[in-house]
Amino acid sequence: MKHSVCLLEAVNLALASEMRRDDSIVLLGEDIGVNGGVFRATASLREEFGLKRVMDTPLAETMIAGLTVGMSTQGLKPVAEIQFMGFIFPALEHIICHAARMRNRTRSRLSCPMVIRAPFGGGIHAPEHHSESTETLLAHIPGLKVVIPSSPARAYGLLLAAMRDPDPVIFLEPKRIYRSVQQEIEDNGVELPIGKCFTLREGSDITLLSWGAMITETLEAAAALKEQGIHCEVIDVASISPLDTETILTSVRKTGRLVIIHEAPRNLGLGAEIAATVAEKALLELQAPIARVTGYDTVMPYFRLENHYLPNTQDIIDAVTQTLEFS
Amino acid sequence: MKHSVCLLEAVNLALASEMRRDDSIVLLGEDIGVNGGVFRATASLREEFGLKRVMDTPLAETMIAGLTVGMSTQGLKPVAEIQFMGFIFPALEHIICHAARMRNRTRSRLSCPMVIRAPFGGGIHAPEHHSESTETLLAHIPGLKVVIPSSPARAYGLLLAAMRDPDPVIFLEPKRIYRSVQQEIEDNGVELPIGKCFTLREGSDITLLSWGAMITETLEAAAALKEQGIHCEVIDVASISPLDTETILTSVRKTGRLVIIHEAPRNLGLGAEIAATVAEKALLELQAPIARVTGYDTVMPYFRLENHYLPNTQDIIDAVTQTLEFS
Amino acid sequence: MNTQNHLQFLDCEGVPTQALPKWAEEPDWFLKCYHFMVLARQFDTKAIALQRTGQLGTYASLLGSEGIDVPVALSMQSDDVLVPYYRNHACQIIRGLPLEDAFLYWGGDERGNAAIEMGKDFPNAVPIATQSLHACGVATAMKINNLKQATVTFIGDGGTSKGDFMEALNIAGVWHLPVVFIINNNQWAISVPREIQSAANALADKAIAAGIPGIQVDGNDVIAMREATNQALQRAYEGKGPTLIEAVSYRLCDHTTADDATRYRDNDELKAAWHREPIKRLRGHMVNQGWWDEEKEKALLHEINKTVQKSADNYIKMAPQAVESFFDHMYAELPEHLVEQRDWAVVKAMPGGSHHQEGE
Amino acid sequence: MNTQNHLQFLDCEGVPTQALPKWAEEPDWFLKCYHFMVLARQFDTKAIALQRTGQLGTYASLLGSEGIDVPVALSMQSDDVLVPYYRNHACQIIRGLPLEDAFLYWGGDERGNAAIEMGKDFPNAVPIATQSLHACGVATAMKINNLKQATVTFIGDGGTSKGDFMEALNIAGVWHLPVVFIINNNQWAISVPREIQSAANALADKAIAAGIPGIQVDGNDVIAMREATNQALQRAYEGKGPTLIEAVSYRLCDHTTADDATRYRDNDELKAAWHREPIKRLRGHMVNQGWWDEEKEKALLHEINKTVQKSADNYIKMAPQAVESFFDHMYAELPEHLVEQRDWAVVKAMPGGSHHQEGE
Ligand SMILES: Cc1ncc(C[n+]2csc(CCOP(=O)(O)OP(=O)(O)O)c2C)c(N)n1
Ligand SMILES: Cc1ncc(C[n+]2csc(CCOP(=O)(O)OP(=O)(O)O)c2C)c(N)n1
Ligand SMILES: [Mg+2]
Ligand SMILES: [Mg+2]
Repeated sequence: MKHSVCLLEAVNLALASEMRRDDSIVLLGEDIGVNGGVFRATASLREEFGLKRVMDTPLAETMIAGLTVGMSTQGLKPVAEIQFMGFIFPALEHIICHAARMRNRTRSRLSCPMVIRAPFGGGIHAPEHHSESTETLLAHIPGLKVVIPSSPARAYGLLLAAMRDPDPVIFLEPKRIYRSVQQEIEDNGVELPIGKCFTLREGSDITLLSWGAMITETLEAAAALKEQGIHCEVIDVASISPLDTETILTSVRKTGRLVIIHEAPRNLGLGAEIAATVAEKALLELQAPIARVTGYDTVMPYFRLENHYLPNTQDIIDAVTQTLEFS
Repeated sequence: MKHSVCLLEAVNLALASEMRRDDSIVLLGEDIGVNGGVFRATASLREEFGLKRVMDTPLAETMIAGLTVGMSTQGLKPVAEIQFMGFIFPALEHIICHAARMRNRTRSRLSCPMVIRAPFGGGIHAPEHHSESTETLLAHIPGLKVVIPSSPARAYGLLLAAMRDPDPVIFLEPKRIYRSVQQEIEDNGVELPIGKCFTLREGSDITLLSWGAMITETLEAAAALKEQGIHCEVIDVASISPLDTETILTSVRKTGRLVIIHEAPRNLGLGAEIAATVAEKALLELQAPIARVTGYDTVMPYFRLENHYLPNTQDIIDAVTQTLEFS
Repeated sequence: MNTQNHLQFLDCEGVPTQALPKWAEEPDWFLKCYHFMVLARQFDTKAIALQRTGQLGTYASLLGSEGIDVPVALSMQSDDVLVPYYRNHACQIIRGLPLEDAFLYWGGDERGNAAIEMGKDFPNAVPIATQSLHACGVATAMKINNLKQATVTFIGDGGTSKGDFMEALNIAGVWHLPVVFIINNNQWAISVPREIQSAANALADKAIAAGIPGIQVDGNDVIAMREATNQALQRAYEGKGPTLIEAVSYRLCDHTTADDATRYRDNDELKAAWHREPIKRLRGHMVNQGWWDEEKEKALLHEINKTVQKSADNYIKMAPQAVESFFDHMYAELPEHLVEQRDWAVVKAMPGGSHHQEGE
Repeated sequence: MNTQNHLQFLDCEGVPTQALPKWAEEPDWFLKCYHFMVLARQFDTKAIALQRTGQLGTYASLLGSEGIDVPVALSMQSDDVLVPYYRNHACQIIRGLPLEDAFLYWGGDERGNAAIEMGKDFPNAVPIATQSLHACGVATAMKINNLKQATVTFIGDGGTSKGDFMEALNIAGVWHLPVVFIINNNQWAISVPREIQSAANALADKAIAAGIPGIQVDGNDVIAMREATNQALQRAYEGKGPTLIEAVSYRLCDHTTADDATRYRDNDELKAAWHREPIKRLRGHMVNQGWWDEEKEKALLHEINKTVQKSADNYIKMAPQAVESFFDHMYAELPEHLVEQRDWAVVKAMPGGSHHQEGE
């Protein structure tokens, strides 16, 4: 059966679909039950799967993460929601010291198959701490996988894969595009691969790399540049850890030019690792410096100014133009 | 008066010196009082400054960070110790959401002049979680300064600067070299600048960038390479945030080659940002790809294998040789 | 220790349920209290209206907390320090926060936390429960500096489940800090009811874990709130340490303007709660005492309406912050790379400007 | 609720202070208990000796906790799950951890956490108090799966100050989890004494904050520990929810081999504590009952000595892990970049090999 869904609904669809298939999946988080989540990602799941599989927790992120670790070692597959990524910090000790380490620590005697979902990113006029993009803090940690969908179909397929992964997956949902696009998807239980980029548009002049909500502006820029006869290859990184270096390198070797676009602060944003890796492995193939179009190294401003913080389509176009003009 | 001190004693000297000068400085942490800290960094300070200025806390890092934020807004300058960097995660919410943001959030009405000290890094045969180098998690956060000394003199001068800084400073102490070198330093209250690199050795063939304990192996490699007629410029980054890009670029423009050495995992280690920045701003001056000699993207192994994880002098020599051979 | 002693002086109609304290003989405090409660509620109504018309961001209504915030604010000394959560606008306004600035904050503008009138008070804490520890830090500073001051901090019932709160009670007990913790137990944390937060008989029982006094108070009863707060503050001033007050109230509103409580909350429960609400109760008492009548009510509403309207107008007229403002307060002194980025942002904000820096 | 009911059956000499439970009439359990307590202590002595001679890393001695760990381990069913902190070697060994593997762990080798005999038990938790929440997660799984099992978790007195512990008690209360929390209150957290951790009258009082039963028990009295643990386990098996047991003991050792307690601790206090220690006390009782004598003691010591020595020898003979072992368990399937890094590490470990990868 086909469903016309937005990214948020695709998340819901994937959760429901996999919960039907796999009894060991349980959800936990703040307000995910009767309320169906503050964004409604878990809407109606409580009704279908009951109290034991859709658990409203007390207000404590450390606890959510700690419970999740505990459950995951005992044959359950917990999928926890952190209400906003800005509230994930209390969960980090359990994610970093335990989820990411349990398999290695016990030489695979125990492991933590678990998913932590969190909406992230700016642009929805939310209060302070509701607009962060701190994916670096997670992508830097060995032992985790970090996945970011940028379309309903990829949300569906990647979330299925996350729930089936034998290791902990952080699943970050770009809330700015939660409802911006509808897509026909079939609820067929087919997953998409974690650890692979998705090439959204082929092109020979320059490679544009991005993920999450910024994919929207990146595609817009590519379309506008096409009008000027510039052919951009657009790649959705999607799995920011582990990184699909091969696809990225292949593209850059073809185009010779690279622009990386992300919302997170520039300093030590994932763009840094990608740029460093490309410069290391394909220095001689680069025809221009790698450009990074990013958020600033400031606190995300309160929402009146947030649009000044976020990169926009014109920024990307300008960066492409400059990169192409370089010689 | 001159003191012959190791790095650890230099920390103690700086704390004592500044506490005498500035009544608003108070210390807090686990076991820092009678015990003088598990490494003895605060030895004898309780005796000299009393219970009110050297406070043993209950065992709770979230609490330590939260108290520190609160105190710092009210005219005190708290210097908190996190016993090992591996235990800093529960403190991150307060560091990231409050310490780093208070000035901006209140348009400078309140601010958080505070220092958080933590020993970090491997190589002392310690139990699990006692050997981390997760400086990326802090360096990525706008609003913080992150400083790492690599000699007794720089520990003394930079810690003084940290205590005098109007903004929050994370002061990471490379415990592997806590006691490895003695240096004559004068307790004259003269600080060293935060936000500047230190060029430890001039050279024209290649630039070696490092910080913390790895400076030891970096200098050793430079000395060994000198024997082969290779002149390395060795720079101690020291302030990993904000980064002294200018000094780094000037050196790389001179030498045309760069090797970055750090203990932290490679993926999104600070080497990534430095490499990306250099490749961006000095692409045409680079005569070879930037090499990164780093820890692996694994959990730091238990101590029997930790030496296999840590980069060593030979690794640096090999990276330099390869970088010089590139053409 | 019996923390479940539910302190109450007035019933839902404002009729005393026990002998009133001595100070309650005089009308002045009640008139002031009533004034601010009405002001708070009108501010609230205006804020919601502004939000509905796109002139304010997501807003957390204070409806139902007037009976807690107002007596607490009136009990505090100006050099005490308030460490609020995000629902203490009433308390903040009484302590000096201009109404304009309160609107500004909820309008997505950092200047709303900058008012000099806020002194050393903390801005709103969005990350739940973190403020409890900040309050302990502030109280530690007071203690170290031998000041006869107290720190007052609020938290919701949901917030009491987070480690920060419990660590804060604990350190306050060990260090004997001059801090007053007030739980606004409004029964709901967004959609999660009180009984899912804790199996404790009363949230005030959490004090026992920390070895400090705890008391449960009717949060719709301003006399009870004043009594409890005053005693707690006195203890703090006298070096007798911390107190936990659980103020039992009800969230008469949605969680925020982004929430729809009908999805998870029974309407009957809400109706019943309106019967207990604090303003009607105080007015009942004042009318019974002969301190208040229709005419005074009308005059007050009119006056406050004007004040609130004027502040809202001022807020709307206020020029936006310059783009560079989000750089300028990152550090006391702007580092090199931020100077550069600030320039990009300024250029980008110009017509036709771009975010992307010039290559070298 | 009176949590300060300090449960005790035997005084320091092993003389009953009240009528003993029925099960205490039979010697078998006591003999087994004594056996493991002596084994634990000999393991401990050996581990310290190995550390002093550079054959083990920093080691956390169990000295003084035998009276807690052993009766708890003996009370548990094999399909219960243990979520230990880092000082529960005695408990772990009884539950099946081979002595060799215990040495391995403290010798800096991950294989020490891998023994199949550990089943679903957790490995040691180094980050303080995190285990309390894992235990709740494990208990949640038991509850969801309708298993008649319980989770048992330990923590130190210092650990009770960390939010994780208090959040764990809280959720255990709300969700009515089959979990038993045992505080080893050995009076010290490295150099920080119990009274600096909390102003609570008893650490068991922390249960009140979570609305769960709490009890303080003499942790040097194995009868009291068995009684309390059994009751708690029964409650768990019967779906009656969690229990908090504060076992009062004393850290008879330095915090770890890296610590020197004489820097901060009074020698007289230590001496007094030795008077209360659990092995002597149990032996006293057994001798009084006519279950034990010099000869049996000698035979037991000899036997255990041999066992421990053999395990230590096996440990020392064990071949080190291959270098690549620290890659191989990072993920179920090794990602590309780790395959590459693993190759560098293997090459580097060869004579003359280097860490730095080949350029392209
Ligand atoms: C650490 C953290 N987690 C989650 C949130 C999202 N959130 C905002 S308010 C709220 C409920 C708070 O309820 P309560 O503490 O009872 O206060 P109330 O809003 O009812 O006054 C939640 C979950 C947050 N702000 N901070
Ligand atoms: C989160 C965290 N902070 C700090 C430490 C360092 N540390 C290890 S043991 C210890 C004291 C623990 O004392 P207690 O909980 O009483 O247990 P005990 O060692 O006395 O059995 C400290 C501070 C740690 N391991 N984890
Ligand atoms: Mg509430
Ligand atoms: Mg202890």
